[in-house]
Amino acid sequence: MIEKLENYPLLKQVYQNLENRFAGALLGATFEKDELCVTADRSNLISILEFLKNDNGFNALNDMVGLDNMNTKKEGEKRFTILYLLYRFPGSARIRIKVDIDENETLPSIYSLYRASDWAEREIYDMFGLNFSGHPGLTRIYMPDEFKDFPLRKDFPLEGK
Amino acid sequence: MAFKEILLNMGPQHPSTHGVLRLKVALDNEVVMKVTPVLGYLHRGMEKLFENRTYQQITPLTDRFDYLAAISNNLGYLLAVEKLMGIEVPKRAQYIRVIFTELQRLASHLAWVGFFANDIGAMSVLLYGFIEREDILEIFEEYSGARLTVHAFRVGGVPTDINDKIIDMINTFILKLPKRIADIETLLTGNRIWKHRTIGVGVISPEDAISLGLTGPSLRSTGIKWDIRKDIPYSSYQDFQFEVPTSANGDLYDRYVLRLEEIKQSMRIIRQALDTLPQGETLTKVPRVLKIAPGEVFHSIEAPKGELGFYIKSNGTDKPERVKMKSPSFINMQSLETMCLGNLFADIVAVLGSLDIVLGEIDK
Amino acid sequence: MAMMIFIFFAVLSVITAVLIITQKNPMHSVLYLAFSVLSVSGLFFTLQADFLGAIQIIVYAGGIVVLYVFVIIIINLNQLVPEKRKLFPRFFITAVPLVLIIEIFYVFYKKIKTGSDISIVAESMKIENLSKMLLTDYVIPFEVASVLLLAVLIGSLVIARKELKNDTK
Amino acid sequence: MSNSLAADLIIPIIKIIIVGLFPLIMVMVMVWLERRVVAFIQLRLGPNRVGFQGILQPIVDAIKLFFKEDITHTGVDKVLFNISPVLVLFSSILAFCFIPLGGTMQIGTYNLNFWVAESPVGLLLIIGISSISVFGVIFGGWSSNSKYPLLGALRSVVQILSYEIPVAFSVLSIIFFSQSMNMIDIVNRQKDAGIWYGFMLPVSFVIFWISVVAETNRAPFDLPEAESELVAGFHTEYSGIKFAYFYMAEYAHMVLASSLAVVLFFGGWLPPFPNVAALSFLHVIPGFVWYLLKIMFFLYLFIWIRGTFPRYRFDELVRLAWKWLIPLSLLNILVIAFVRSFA
Repeated sequence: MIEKLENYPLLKQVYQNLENRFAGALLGATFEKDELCVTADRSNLISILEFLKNDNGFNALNDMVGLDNMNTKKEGEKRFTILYLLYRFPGSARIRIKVDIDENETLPSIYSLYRASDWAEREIYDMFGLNFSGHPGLTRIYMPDEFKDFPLRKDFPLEGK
Repeated sequence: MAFKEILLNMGPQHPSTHGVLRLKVALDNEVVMKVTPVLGYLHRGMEKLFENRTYQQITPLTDRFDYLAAISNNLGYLLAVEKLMGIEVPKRAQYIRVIFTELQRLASHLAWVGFFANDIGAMSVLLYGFIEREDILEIFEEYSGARLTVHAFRVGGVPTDINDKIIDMINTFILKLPKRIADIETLLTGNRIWKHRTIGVGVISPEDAISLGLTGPSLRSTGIKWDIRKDIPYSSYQDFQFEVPTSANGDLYDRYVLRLEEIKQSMRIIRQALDTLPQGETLTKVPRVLKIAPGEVFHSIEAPKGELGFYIKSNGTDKPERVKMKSPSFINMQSLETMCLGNLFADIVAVLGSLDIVLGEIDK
Repeated sequence: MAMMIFIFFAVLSVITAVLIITQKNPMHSVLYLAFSVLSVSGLFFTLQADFLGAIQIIVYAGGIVVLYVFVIIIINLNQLVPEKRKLFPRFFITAVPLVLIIEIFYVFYKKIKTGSDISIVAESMKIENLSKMLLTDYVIPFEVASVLLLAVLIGSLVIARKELKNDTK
Repeated sequence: MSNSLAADLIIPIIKIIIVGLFPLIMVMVMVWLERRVVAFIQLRLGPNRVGFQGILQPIVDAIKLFFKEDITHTGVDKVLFNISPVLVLFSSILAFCFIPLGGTMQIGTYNLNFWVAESPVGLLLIIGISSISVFGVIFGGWSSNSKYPLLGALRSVVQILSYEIPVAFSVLSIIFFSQSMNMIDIVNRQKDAGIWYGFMLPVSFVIFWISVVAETNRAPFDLPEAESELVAGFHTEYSGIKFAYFYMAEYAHMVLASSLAVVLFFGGWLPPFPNVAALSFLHVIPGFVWYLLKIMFFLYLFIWIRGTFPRYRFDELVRLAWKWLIPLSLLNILVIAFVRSFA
């Protein structure tokens, strides 16, 4: 898959930089439908993002997406996935960082790198119940504060009890 | 004997929070010390709903996000689905899509100018904007039968071709609009009170804007030339000639001038698209039941309010595993506090108006 | 008829004046203060001193009492708190009304001795005479009063400024 | 005997009743006119269902407000909450006693004056009495025990106090020329001068008009009740008939402001060019009609301004008063005094 990168010099350069810097630490990379997706580990997430932001110019966070893989995951895989969609001005290149996480684990907050992650992290906390350490005010954003469940988890009931 | 800090609840029932938004405002006399938006009063769980609807059923639901620019939502979602499936949309359909999304951009911007001016107290402009928007809605009605939640496009193209009557309506509208824009400019652009209220208010620096993920006209007003129609063209936008207006100050006045300029550029695009409309099919063959092989995709378009993105993950069935919407209002709303701090109470309303938020999109 | 109206306003002003100091809520006190000021201006009108009456309304009712209200709102004074005062202010508070009462009796005494009627009052209250008096015979007190007002203005500015510094910066 | 009784007691009482009703009738006209005119400015139709061209709309509105539930929520200071609408409305109606609605009309031997009271300081009294409405505004805002009304009340006090100064200064230049504070004298002096003061002292008039619009809390100075930020300002918590009082008071204030502008600057009940013989046929039309025509023009101006301008911000508003209008009016007075004493 990665071979297709040949036609995208900018992304190729970024990918090679990442390879060089975090030789063995990257858990994998795919290139599908013109989109580069790099899988990272929870422990080196911040350093990868820092590297991308400071040395490769990915200065904006486009969005964060939470995924619940309860129905599709294989044995031994973690239940949730968080995607960080990054973006760069100028050059209009995008990259996606993928981190797997289990229910009881916490991710480091990236608020210090991208202020846009403030509400995005709150939304994921609200919808999936995943914690981000170091977030300035991790409270529910959509659901009322006294709400107990997490609506976007796959085991959230669609009809009343 | 100092004035104590006042904690003020703006909303959820307040005339100018543009819907059911609540702002917790801390004021020192009239100076804003803190603004905390409280969301969720319009939360309908759309993303959960999408996971239990087929791909085609989702399209009309996207109308309900940004109800002032329903067609842009359709387009954003459909382009993501088409990219995920790997379908090519016929050229004529792409052009029709461009015409309607640009009309929708006009409608959204006209409504915005009206709301924004009304927030600052010029209430006539609201109706001037709306009377033109009415014509656009009539065109939509002629095309699809609906005015607000249009559901104009389908997976693989557009459901019906446009006929001569619609082209006539669009042409007359395009001829009429510049006069109304001139009216609005006479009322506002040179007005001293308007300038006092908007110049140097709600300023945001380019660095802050990028860090906060600001998109759309608000980002361009800080001097960053970023328009997805130009930078990552979709739906044949590369065929048309248009400018991406930018300005340097990042204040309310710039955002207002920018949007008026964008209206003019949109009219240019519509005119070009009508002149060079290619012949041919408007809908590719798509299976009745869409089953998309596992995969994931992110696609974003330049909606009137900013960058509108859809992340779709498919799992091989006819229903998506996950649809995540990157809504421009939600992202832009985060920068409210940065823009308001240290300004006066009345400026909160103006800044909020300038961000062009729609609560349907923020609360999803 | 004129006497009746005079008595009406006189009684009203006394009643409202009493109500000012008996009210617990400072905002109500201010309301009665405004009524009191207005009824005093009514007294002026019955004495045919129109100018003084109008000035009374503009300066006191329209200006000073409103500023009182402003201050009460700003410092958020809801209830009067009984206060332990030192000897000198106490003495001062009792002495001033006493002096005023003595003055009133003295004026009464003089009036009974010399006799007077409303027309004299009205004559001296004409705008021409009033302005002449202010700018000739009473020019020094007039100017001293304006200096006093200026001092008050500057003083209040200084106090307000200090508060602002402590508060925000 | 009975004749003098009629002259001394009955006619004044009738006059008081008429003068008390006059602003209220004008309020009704204004409510209808404002909604229609603003609607036409905004390419709408406005109310046109009740009666001919919606002319009965204000009456229907009044009936609705009268029968609406009068909500007094908890935590309200009842005394002040109830007294403030009355203060606001009556202060503006009271001031009409000193406004000459027309000239003197001779009926037989009796001279019918179109004013209730004449005072050598009528002008000062009008300014003073109309400033009492500040109490209503601020008491209403404070007693509501709610934050929006409180902010609105604070704003309005600052606004009214600031703009009273330029009003007073611009009126002072009138007094320079008329050498009287009697409203009737001021009109008669304009007749003697042969020119309305508004054309003689245009700077004073402009300052006066801007300040008066600000004092009546109308757009573009409608900050105390700016609906986009303070909901409805000091009367947010009022409903029913008490709200109607505030509503009527605002319009009565506009009528008062227009009347002042007409009497002070545009010759009150006088027809245009009162001394030109060729135009003497204009005197056939009664003075009251001239007065009415003129105030209608100014009332229309209020509506026109509202339909056109955005709203000022609070700091801009105070800055306009203290940094522009007050210095300008001082300078204006200085120039006028100079011209007056040497020319």
